[in-house]
Amino acid sequence: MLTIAILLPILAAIGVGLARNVSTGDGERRLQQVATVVAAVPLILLLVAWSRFGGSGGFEQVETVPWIPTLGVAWKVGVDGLSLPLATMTALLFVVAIAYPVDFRGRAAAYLALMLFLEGVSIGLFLAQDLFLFFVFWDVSLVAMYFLIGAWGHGDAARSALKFFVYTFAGSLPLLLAILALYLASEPRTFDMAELIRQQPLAGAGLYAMVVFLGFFLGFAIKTPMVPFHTWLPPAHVDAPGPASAILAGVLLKMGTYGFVRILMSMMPDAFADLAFPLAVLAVISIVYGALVALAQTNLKRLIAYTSVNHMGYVILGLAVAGVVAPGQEAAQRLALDGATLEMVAHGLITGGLFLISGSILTRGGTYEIAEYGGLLDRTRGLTVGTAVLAFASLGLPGLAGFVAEFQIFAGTLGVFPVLAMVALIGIVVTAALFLRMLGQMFLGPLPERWRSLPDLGRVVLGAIGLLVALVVLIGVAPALVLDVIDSFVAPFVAG
Amino acid sequence: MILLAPLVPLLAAGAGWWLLPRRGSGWLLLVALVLTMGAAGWVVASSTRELTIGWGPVLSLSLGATAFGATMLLLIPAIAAPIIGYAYVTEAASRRSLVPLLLVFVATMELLVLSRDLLMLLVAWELVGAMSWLLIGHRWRDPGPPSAARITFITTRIGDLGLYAAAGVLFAATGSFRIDAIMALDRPAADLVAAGLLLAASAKSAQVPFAQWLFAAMAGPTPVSALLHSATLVAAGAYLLIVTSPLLGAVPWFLPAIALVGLVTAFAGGVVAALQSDAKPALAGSTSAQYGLMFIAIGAGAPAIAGAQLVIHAVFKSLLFLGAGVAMHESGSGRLAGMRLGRLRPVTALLSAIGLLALAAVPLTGGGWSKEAIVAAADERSVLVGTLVLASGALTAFYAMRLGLLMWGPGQRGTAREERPRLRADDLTMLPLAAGTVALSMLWLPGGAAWLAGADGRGFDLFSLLLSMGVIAAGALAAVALDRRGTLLAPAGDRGAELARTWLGFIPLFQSAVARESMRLADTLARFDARVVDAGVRLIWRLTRTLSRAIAYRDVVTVDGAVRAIGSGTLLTADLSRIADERGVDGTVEGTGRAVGRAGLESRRLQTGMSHEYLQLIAAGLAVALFILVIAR
Amino acid sequence: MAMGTDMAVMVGDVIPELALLVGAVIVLLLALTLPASRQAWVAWPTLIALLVAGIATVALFGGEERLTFAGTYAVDAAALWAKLFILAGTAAVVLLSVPWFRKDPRHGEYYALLLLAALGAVLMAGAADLKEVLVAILLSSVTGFVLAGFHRRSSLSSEAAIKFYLVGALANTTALMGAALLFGLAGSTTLEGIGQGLAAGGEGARPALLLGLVLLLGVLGFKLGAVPVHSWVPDVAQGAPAPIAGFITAIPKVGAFLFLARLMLVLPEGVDWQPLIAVAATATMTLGNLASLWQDDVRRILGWSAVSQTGYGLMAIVGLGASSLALPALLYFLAAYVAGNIAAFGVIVELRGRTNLADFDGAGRVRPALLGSLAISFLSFIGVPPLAGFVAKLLLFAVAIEVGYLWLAVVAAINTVISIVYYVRVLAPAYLRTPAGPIATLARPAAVATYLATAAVVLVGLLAEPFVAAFSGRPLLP
Amino acid sequence: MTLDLVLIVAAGLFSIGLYGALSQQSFVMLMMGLELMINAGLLALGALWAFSTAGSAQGQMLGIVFMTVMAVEMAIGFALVTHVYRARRADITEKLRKLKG
Amino acid sequence: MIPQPLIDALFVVFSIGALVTGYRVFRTDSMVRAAFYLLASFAAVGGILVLLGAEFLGMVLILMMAGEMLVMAIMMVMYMMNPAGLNPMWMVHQHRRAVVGGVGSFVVLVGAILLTDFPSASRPPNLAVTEQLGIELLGDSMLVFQTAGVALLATMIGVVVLASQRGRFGSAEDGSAEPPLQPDEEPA
Repeated sequence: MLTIAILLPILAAIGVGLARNVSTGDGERRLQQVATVVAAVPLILLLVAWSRFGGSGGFEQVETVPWIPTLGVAWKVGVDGLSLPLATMTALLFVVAIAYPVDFRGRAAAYLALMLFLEGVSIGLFLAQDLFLFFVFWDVSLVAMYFLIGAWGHGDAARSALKFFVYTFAGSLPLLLAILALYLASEPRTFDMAELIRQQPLAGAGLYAMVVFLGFFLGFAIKTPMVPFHTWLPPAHVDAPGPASAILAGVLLKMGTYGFVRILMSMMPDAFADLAFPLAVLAVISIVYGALVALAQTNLKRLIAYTSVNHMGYVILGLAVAGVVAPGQEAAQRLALDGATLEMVAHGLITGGLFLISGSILTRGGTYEIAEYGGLLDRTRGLTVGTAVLAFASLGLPGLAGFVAEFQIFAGTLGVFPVLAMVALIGIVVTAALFLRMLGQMFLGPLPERWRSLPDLGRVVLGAIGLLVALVVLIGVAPALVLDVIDSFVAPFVAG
Repeated sequence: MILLAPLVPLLAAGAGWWLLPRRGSGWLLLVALVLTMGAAGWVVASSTRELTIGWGPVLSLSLGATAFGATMLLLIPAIAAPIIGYAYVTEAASRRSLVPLLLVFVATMELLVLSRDLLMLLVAWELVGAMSWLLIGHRWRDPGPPSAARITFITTRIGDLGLYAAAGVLFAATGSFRIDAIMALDRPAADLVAAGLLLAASAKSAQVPFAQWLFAAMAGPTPVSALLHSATLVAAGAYLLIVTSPLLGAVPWFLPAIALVGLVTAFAGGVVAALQSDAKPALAGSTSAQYGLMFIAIGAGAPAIAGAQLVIHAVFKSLLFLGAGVAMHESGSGRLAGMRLGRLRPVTALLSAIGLLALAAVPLTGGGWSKEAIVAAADERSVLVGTLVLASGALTAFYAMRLGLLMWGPGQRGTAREERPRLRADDLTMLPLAAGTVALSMLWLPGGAAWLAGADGRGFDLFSLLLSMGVIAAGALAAVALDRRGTLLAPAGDRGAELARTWLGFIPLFQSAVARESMRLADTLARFDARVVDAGVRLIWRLTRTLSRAIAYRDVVTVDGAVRAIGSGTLLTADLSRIADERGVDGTVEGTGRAVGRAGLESRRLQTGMSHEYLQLIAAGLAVALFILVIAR
Repeated sequence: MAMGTDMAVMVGDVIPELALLVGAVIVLLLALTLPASRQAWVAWPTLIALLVAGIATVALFGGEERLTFAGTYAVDAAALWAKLFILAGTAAVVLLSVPWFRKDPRHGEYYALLLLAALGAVLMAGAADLKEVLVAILLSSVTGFVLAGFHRRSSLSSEAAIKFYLVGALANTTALMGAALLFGLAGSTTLEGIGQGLAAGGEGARPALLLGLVLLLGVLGFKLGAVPVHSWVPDVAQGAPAPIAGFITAIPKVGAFLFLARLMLVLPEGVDWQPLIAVAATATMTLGNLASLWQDDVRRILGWSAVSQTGYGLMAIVGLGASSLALPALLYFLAAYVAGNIAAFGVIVELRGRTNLADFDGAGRVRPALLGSLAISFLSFIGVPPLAGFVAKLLLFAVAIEVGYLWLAVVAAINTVISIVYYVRVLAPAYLRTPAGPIATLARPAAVATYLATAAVVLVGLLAEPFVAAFSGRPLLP
Repeated sequence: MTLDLVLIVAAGLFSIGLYGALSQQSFVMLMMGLELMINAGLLALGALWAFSTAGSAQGQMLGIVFMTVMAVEMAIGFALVTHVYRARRADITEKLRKLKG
Repeated sequence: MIPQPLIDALFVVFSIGALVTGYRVFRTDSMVRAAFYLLASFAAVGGILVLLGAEFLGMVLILMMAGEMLVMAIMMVMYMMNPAGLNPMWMVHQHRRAVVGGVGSFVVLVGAILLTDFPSASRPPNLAVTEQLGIELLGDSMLVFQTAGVALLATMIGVVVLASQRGRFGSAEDGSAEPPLQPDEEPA
């Protein structure tokens, strides 16, 4: 079933990509509807998987097909408390992103095919229980995203796409080397994650383990992205079409943090514990730096992009806290890891929504410059409310998804790295400032003459954003829905 | 069931969004307000003491009415009801959004006072803050309110960090967020929690140095100001300390620090109120000062009295704000200079006067009682503090009198329209508040204090009472005297008015020193980010390029290339120094790309297209290969 | 060594080779008899010869690994696989050639030479003897020179041929001195004998051994296009007829890599050849990638990229003997590389030799399938999963890491990143720009070959198991 | 006549040949350099065959291979040079530099 | 059998001859003369080979080179400028580097030769050299021999392809070019 959730969109992508006669608006719309329906299937399958989820702490619903047994490679997918929420969030975000109206530039089939392909790949990454498979999905996602940005982006899209591709590919290669090092150290050699977690191949490998750690770290830190490896992010976001940005921020960035937990913390816990403090420091730098740089941005998308740096910093901070050796603080570590994982989901929904909205703003106003706008609340209630809720969620307002996650991270961090937590708290104020400033400048105040006829969001968009907002609220009000699943992974993990 | 208290107003708000535009919605609103109060009362009366909601595997939310919490729970809807009524009456155009928001505001505040753990408290706390953003920015079409709302939210959020920290430290130390767990804390953790709570409370209750956000908050409609000054937003800070200060006995500096903050604010706020030339900011200054008194009471170890002061202040301050709203409406602006509406709105003037008496803490009013109690409590701790509080009474009396005269004084006969005194709808909403203010005078009755403050109903000693009266009279008389001389509007001249407008200089301090500097930092970082962050990466790339160029010089591989090698070594050095030079100017990844690109061009030079040079390359290459083989052992 | 009765057995070991030779002769004779209008038919016997050779090769798989012809020729799994790659690649080149050379009447000579070139590569792959490898290289080279210069009216073609020749002749020549020295030291020319002889030689043999080795490696480097004997590769890729460019940059490499592997394995203990190969790999991949960066000619880009790919392949050689993954990595890399290279050049052929970068604007929209093939082959070169190139790189990196050459893997990784730029420089305008005009293609056979090669790139990647399993666990003779 | 002496003569021939191959502009002269190098290889082979390998039959065969290489290289070389000279009027290496970079 | 002193003397003569004539190849004003110097050098080497006992190889070398050099000389007369050495001929490039290459290779080679202990295993004096080669050719080295034959076949075909201006169906140049980018265009 999980296999279907991965392969169906990929195969459907081929079908959609070969679709003919979609040059007319009608044909495009119909194809988009078909693609949306296809995209929803994995979501349904994952929800079924969710309903069957037992919370045993290990991998469940595992499906294994030998792939390259000689090398210990298998098509092995499954879920646990970490991957299930992320995969489900991914599927959901893709449904929304695929349904989202976008300027196809006469190539609807290719666009939708790429999106579907990317959906399968992204879900696959989170479900993969095999490092080889994981890396396959990891790398392929870059290619699909490259074309999405390059072909449907705006501004200097080709260049931004190339920068994205080269930079993130540069990150994926150390990752590959590190995976290989892990593989070569295992006995019997295998790429199977569960087996590698059991074996802990590099335990006590000293300097070598550090080098391997560095490889993983580079790969994940670039993808996440952590300061100072983040400079690919703003141009990629600014020039990408709205839905692609949403996927980039909502899904692709999570791959980095997911990798931190799934690989570094699980397979090399000793090395991770040794380096957790520097990692936490880097995370705090990301938090504060990302927030401050975002504050200075005048471009809506750049602003949101930098808040991603900030939020991903929270995630890493939570991970570092959970990974360090801190006797007596297991509860705090559990809290931190719960929070960090939830933050991945929450950030996916929130920032995904914000990027979708900024895409709509661009199609309406033709620019991302915040200062160009003003008083839009007058014309666009739906747009404003959606933006405001998501912005508040992003700045961590209780009752919305971001708060639960961030609060747990902070509370956990205070138990382990109190000073860092205090510094990181600055981020909360700065993000509040920048989002409120953005909201104020764009939606409040007097309405400039040129926007008198700005249309509000269409039905599809409202529905899409509404769905995300509803989920953000739902998680914010009843986080246990997701946290219980997450904790089924976290509690045994932290307990060791 | 406990959830009913916040849920009812929340539902009412939802219903209001649909129903308010219709006819006859006033009655529905009344029903909603009554239900809200009823729900609060029912929760207080019900036997359920506590409710715990699982909020996740580790997190849980506890709700329940503590003793003081119950008081607050009742107070909030009681204060809010007239105010919302006032909003319904006066803000007809925007009532559809304003009234529901106010109801939500009430709901969040009720949630706050029901919180039994710091997590729930933080949730409600932040929600209250967010609601304040929505309410203060309610007149969003004007350019001012949105930024005022932002200042409010951000300033209080700086304080919120304290609460975050306190909650986290509490959890780290005890494994629980429960407020009663604070008691069990040991010193370093307890210190952190205490500091966090003080920070949070100071910011929320508009204490120095955060007090100035209250000015910004005046951008909101009058009912909003009335509500957030009395029973909600601002009250949250004092409430927090009232609830938690008894639990932090382990921290010796905690109470004195609270008292100090309160004392400074009491005077500073008083001065601001006395010098302010606009109605609402003057009241805002007085709010700070009054909460300063509460802080002093808490610091003096008498949280019960602080609680009483909170209740009393809530009642009369909301009354005063509604009055101010009427005055502003009538005079068309918030400037005190154009008011003196006593003749125009005698009923309103009368109702306001009741509030002003309580503000001035005239004995036999509720305000008078609480102030005397604070003086007494402070005296017990330190005679100096007691004396200072007593002295601040003069300031309070002065600005109360000043406001009364400037707003509601009789004014020039004939300049204003004169009407037959009658009770209007807006006056009607003030009536319950005025009644409440009067009713609170019963505190002076023997045993009267017991039900509100749970405090002993001890009397005040006569001497200090007389002294207070003297001080108050002096303050009031000073105001009258200044009025006679015509300088009441600007008692300390332009400079004083300026000081008041800038909250004794705090506003520019925050705006330039904090806000602008952080903006500048942000800008600098953004520039840094765009230009320099990749410098490290770029350096590596440049070295690669230089290296490849060195390799690419085909001459290097031949014998006479030794000279060239020196030459390219020089080039390398030159390159390095240029990199160092350019670092700050141009550090983009694009620079990286260019560097590699140049490396590409350089390496192409190796392929000269001339076959004899290919052959030479082979000969040289094989020689190098032999060399490697020979040395590789 | 026994003679006579064994001869039949031995001939049985070289049926694929004989099929190619006979095929070449038949093609020649047939071309002499066919009228002008039917000359192109000789492509059929060419294909049949390749097919027969392929079947014969498959049939040989059942047998044991063995040396034949007095130890001069190896029949082992690696050689047989290599032959299959060579034969399949050559067959694809034949298909590419049919439309490309339609106007050229000299079909007989062309296909005969092509078959003989394939034979040369096949013989290199099996050679276990210095004499044999020298003549095999000679055969492969001499046909290559001629094929590269086959376009008589193209000045680039003849220039490519003579540069190819000059570099090759020098490499061949120096190799002779190397072979003489090795023979002198070991007293034998078979690899088996050399291994034994050198092992007995001890420390005193070292200077001449190293010199001879380097001289011999020169000619292998020439066939591989490894630095410093790489200079011909971009010139030939650009100047030679496009199908031949695809052939020469890939097929002989298969044979050369195998012989290089065999040679390295017989070297005695004291010779630390790994650093040399590692350095050569580094230099080769780095130079290839850097030089590719700003080329404006797609064929030339492919030529330089062929150089860099050789560098990657050399990583497998570094691990030979120490890593059980080395041989599978090498074979897998060769399979992936041959398929990818044929696909890429196939696209160029099918696009009628379109090679100017500026001519590719919007080609992805006009010819989505063809440019899709190009994209897949490029992505495979980069090493994007799940394409064959990815598994190849994964194995190569694994080998390097396993034998302690982490730095080499890191260098290769950095190079891979650099390489993205030039591959994308071709693909980006093809997909992101608007087409300037119609883009004509050649006839169907070239497209078929291109798509088959593309499918191979995908399938070999997706269904890697049979290949990896088949490449593993079988020894490399001698 | 010792092994070392013959080998040194061979080395000399090889070096002269290499010098020629590197220095001559004319294709034909360049090829003569290559010839000399093969010549040297053959001489070295002969010496090693006679002094070091006990007259191994493989050595003689290797010599045949050397001569084959020489013959083939020269034949193809002449053909190519002829062809290029006809096509491009080029007889020295410097005249062929369209393909570069 | 030739006596050893005579062998040594002949070796010295042949060696000097080979080196000197080899050197003269690149120090003459006529390519034809260069070809004959080369032939002389080969002949000297052939002589040494004979002295070493490889009569067959030596003789074949001399015969083959005689033929080849004739061809070369004819070619030079046909195509190259300055065939008869009427003008001084000095056509070199990168001369200094070439000298370095030559000298360097000599130093390396001699160094390697002198530093190496080659196995000492002299040819048996009564070895039937030609017979040995024949058996080898048709026995153990059968495959090599065949391959060499194929290489020669390929060379013949190749030489025809490259050098012949006439094909079976007219000029060899016809259609021998890349297809044009558009089907109706002239070939590039």
